[in-house]
Amino acid sequence: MRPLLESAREKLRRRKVVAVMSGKGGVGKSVVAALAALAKPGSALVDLDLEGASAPRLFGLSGRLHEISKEGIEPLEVGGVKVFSLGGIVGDRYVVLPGYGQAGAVEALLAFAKLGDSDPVVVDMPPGMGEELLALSRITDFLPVLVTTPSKASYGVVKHLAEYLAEIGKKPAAVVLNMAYVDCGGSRIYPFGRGEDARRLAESFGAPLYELPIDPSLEDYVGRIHEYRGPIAYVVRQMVEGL
Amino acid sequence: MRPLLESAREKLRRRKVVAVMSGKGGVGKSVVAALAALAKPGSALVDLDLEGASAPRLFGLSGRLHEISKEGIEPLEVGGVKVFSLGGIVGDRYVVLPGYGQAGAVEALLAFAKLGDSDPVVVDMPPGMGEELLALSRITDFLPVLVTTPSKASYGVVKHLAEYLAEIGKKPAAVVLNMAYVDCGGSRIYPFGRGEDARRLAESFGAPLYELPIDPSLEDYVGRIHEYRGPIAYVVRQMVEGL
Amino acid sequence: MHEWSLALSLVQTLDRWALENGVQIKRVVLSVPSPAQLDVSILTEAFDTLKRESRLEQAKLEVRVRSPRYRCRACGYEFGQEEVDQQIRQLMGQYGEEYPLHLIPELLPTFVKCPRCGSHDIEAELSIKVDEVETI
Amino acid sequence: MHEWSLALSLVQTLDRWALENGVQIKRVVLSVPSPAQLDVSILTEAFDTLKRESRLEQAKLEVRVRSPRYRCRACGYEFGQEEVDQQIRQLMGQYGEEYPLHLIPELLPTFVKCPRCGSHDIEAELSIKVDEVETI
Ligand SMILES: Nc1ncnc2c1ncn2[C@@H]1O[C@H](COP(=O)(O)OP(=O)(O)O)[C@@H](O)[C@H]1O
Ligand SMILES: Nc1ncnc2c1ncn2[C@@H]1O[C@H](COP(=O)(O)OP(=O)(O)O)[C@@H](O)[C@H]1O
Ligand SMILES: [Mg+2]
Ligand SMILES: [Mg+2]
Ligand SMILES: [Mg+2]
Ligand SMILES: [Mg+2]
Ligand code: NI
Ligand code: NI
Ligand SMILES: [Zn+2]
Ligand SMILES: [Zn+2]
Repeated sequence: MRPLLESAREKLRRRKVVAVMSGKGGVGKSVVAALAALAKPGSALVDLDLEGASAPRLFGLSGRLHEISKEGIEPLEVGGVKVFSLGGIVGDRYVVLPGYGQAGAVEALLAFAKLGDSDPVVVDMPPGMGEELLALSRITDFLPVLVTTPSKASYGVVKHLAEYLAEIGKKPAAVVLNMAYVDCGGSRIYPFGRGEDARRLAESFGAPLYELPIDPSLEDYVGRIHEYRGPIAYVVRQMVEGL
Repeated sequence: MRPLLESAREKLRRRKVVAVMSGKGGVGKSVVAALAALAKPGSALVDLDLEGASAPRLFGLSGRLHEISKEGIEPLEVGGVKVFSLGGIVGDRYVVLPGYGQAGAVEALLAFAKLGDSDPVVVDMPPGMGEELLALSRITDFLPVLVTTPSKASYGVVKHLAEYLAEIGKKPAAVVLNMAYVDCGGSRIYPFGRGEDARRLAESFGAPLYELPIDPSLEDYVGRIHEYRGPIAYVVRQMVEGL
Repeated sequence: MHEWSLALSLVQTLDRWALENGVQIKRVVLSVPSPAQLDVSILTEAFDTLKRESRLEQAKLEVRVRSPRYRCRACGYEFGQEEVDQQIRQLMGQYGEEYPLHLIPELLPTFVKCPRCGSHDIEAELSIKVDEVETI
Repeated sequence: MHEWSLALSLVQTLDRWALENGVQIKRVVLSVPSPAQLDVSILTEAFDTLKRESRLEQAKLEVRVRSPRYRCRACGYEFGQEEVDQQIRQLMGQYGEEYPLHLIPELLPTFVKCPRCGSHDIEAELSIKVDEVETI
């Protein structure tokens, strides 16, 4: 018996768990997850990108360590969000993790996280469809939010993820089409294509689609994402309210 | 004894192996790997992004299966490059793979790949620093090419990878700063920041830095990347020649 | 410190299990890997406090501290805890008591290198698990 | 078909190993998981052809086809090959002889679902490995 798996399960049983995922990397999962948690007071954000933790960097917490108390891992609180990340366990250094240890790390992080009465719990997933996704599925019945860019390269991977989810009886709660365009003096540039495929994907699953522009000012908020008030935050808030 | 691990080792022993990696997803590893293989006649491209295979999609091979002969996995040949990918084993469908099976898949793909006299072998790595990276390290002494975007979110992960590589005695052979800017009627937009960190990183490791613009026309070549002749191909070719 | 949290996991998990199976629990063997450096006396004290008014009320906790066998998957070298101890001590010096492997022993390959070849590609049984449960 | 390629791996690997250790090889036991559906007669034929003029010249290949025990990590159900066979047959119907698990048995969770809960989160020993080598 794995007591940490069991208590991670128990801990999440009565909460809404929103898992921001894609299969593909670099599509904006972490940005969307952070803004989704920020949009709803009382949220927790659990960063399960074990080897590429982004939450500490987005919130300006790099190098800061979680305090560990009798009750487990104390959150780092920013902008009303309780943030939990492996980055808060190891600090600002690399994590290299063989496949056999990934599930244990996911279970421990969730079992020890002092979630308090946080609800929803937003989970920032790593790219890939490997151990972390399987581990999360063992623990909880999450609501998947799929993030893609317009590119065929990204869409193809996200489609595979959606098909896998359908196979296990899960439907995307929302599809986010990120980096849809960038403003160029009033007209639009489409650096990664027009996104028709993604729109059709959302439709075919009956999931609402939310479109996010590229906002070059976002980069200035990496480190203080909780202060960002631009268009991406606005649309992500609508998405969260629709869940 | 694992005979496939041993023969993967033997097969790569006398070849140059260029591993395009980042830790971070969506930074352009697959695009750079494909263009790097295309830049050098006689290259092979091995796609080790097991759950998010990109090579088939980039080359327009989605759904096409490798033939399997007495000699192993026959390459799919496009633009003079021998392409090998899990996508050519499973077709256009999802791959979900627990951590314990990832190394075996990497070993089998490399052990059975009919490389012929291909040299160099360009490896397209998945995001993360997990089992695939460890598996490749067990097999061969690769040359790392690191890809990042200018964003702090990407840079932070790539820095961790570079530190890990340094720890195991490897220096990046090149650093690629991708998506550095996009042209907007003659002036430049920097959607992901200016890239100073990446430049410093390359310098600190004494590695040459190659800067790639965002080229919106690239999307039209997803599916026929071997026909792409734009600025990204040009700079990647220089990178390859410098290795 | 988080030993309390681990003990709570254990008590709650087993109490639920005991209820489902209509039993009381007499003895529990928890197996923990030595690099976690869990404090057995705190764990036991926490367990004995938290078990009250549960189906573990009369349960005795035994903590089995395992010294893993390590194998480097890069060079094949097999080794024991003694060849790792110094790296662990150094890590504790750096992070303090609540150091990463204390919470998540599975992180060992991130921090520990093969004493022969320097690789981080180390295999070991590092999970925290219940080995035995005796019921009445 | 790629049984030839696997046999070549085996012969080359063991020949190198035998040379390094100054021995000849008398007997090799190769263990393969049954879902790979490797053709033992082709494997043996290939081995016997490829071993000529190597340190395996007099070696006999024994192929041990294991039926894995499967465990679903989502629901805990444990099951045997017979509960998987139909899914494998279907897969072979779809892809033909050189179907994915034939080349890479570790891909099993991608294709096979738990017969009880439908999860793909299946654990099994799926690797191809040399179990024994007897030398002279
Ligand atoms: N809409 C956007 N506008 C501008 N930059 C963005 C946008 N979405 C994401 N980014 C940037 O793109 C990169 C990838 O985003 P991230 O959230 O880290 O992706 P993922 O978590 O999917 O890997 C980061 O540098 C991030 O700051
Ligand atoms: N320089 C570039 N200009 C325009 N699009 C790019 C550029 N580099 C990458 N892309 C696009 O960005 C996305 C991510 O690229 P990809 O090579 O798949 O990244 P990775 O392999 O790191 O995940 C793809 O849609 C790709 O087409
Ligand atoms: Mg992320
Ligand atoms: Mg993976
Ligand atoms: Mg890629
Ligand atoms: Mg991973
Ligand atoms: Ni503690
Ligand atoms: Ni075959
Ligand atoms: Zn070693
Ligand atoms: Zn099951």
